[in-house]
Amino acid sequence: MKGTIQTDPIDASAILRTRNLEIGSSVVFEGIVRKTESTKELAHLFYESDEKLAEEELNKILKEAHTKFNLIDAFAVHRVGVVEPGEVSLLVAVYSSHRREAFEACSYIVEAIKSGLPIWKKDHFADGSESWH
Amino acid sequence: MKGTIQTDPIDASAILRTRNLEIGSSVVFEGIVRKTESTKELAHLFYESDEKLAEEELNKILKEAHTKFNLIDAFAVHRVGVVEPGEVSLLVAVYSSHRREAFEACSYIVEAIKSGLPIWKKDHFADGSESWH
Amino acid sequence: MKVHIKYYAKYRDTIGKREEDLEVEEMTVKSLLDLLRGKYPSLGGDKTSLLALNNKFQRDETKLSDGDTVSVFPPVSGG
Amino acid sequence: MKVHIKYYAKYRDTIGKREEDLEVEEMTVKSLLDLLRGKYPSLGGDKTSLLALNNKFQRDETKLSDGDTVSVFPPVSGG
Repeated sequence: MKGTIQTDPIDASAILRTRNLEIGSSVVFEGIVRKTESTKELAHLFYESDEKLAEEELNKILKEAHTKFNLIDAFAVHRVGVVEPGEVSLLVAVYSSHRREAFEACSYIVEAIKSGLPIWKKDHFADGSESWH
Repeated sequence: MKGTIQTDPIDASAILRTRNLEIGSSVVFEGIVRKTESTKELAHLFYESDEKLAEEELNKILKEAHTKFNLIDAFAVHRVGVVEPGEVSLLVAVYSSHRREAFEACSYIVEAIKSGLPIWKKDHFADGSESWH
Repeated sequence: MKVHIKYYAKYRDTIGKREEDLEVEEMTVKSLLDLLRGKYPSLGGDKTSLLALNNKFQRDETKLSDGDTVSVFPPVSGG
Repeated sequence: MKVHIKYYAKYRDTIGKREEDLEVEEMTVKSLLDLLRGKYPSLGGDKTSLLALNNKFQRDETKLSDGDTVSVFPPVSGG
């Protein structure tokens, strides 16, 4: 079980390799930067974070979900810094014996990250303008 | 959008490569054969199917979900024949602008497959016994 | 009239054959399933057996015609 | 007593500084946020600003001590 905040691109294959033979279901969420935000063309996103705090919070969220949904394992990676359209900014992977728990836990972790992880997003538009979310 | 029934192992990376720049969320489910079934050690599973019928039904399910959840794209692959513990028997990938639709659609497709796809599973246990589900 | 019946998965094992021809009266696919449940008690327990008529799923009152192929499936268990 | 305040993300941009030292009375972290909202109207609109006290998240009635560092964050928007 591991939550990571990183500037490097997310290598999903490295994260998703971890398996054991009691896993019956895996659910993986990827949040991807879209080319269009509020009808304007995006150049890129910039994610700002207090990385130490964010990583601590992220691991707290994973631990809660692990207990609540009786998971076998869970991973989450959130990028910070510049992220281009088409790139993954957030990956959450959940491993469980059963599919319902896997779906619920993955969705729970994603929502907890969206509402509680100290990370902030700034749109950098193609026309040069900027805007914090 | 494509549903496939195949005996070959599932190459997730080939399926998950497909993307466009309006996709904001992807949710991928993998059903994996466990080593233990009903407390007995499994040698492997055997999936029997009427492949033509099953593929037709699978594509019908994807099409329904595409409309119902306003998806950008969706893929599903179900294996038939012998599948070993640790191997993926079912992969469902859903692409959407928004995360809630992606989670709901992926779960909907998995449940529809479990309850309506003409595929039957036989446990082959390590002790040589067999049992249809 | 004559219809051709195909059995799948556990039905093939419990009935002990993969297919057979049956001489039947005019009836619906649903009635045929009832007839088969009488003939083969091992089919009886499953409420949700699936039927295909000439390779198309069928769960309604469609009438059988001479020469039809009916596939009889146990409840699904994929995934 | 003196506390050190750090501003993050859009707060840093709208307030126009990254950090500052402030001389304050004895108060809770919650009261400090109210004080900062008075001083910087641009903070006022956000109901769910987050605070960290000496690098630990803090949303309660903890009292400030001399030399504390308080981090002020806008509502989160990650993912």
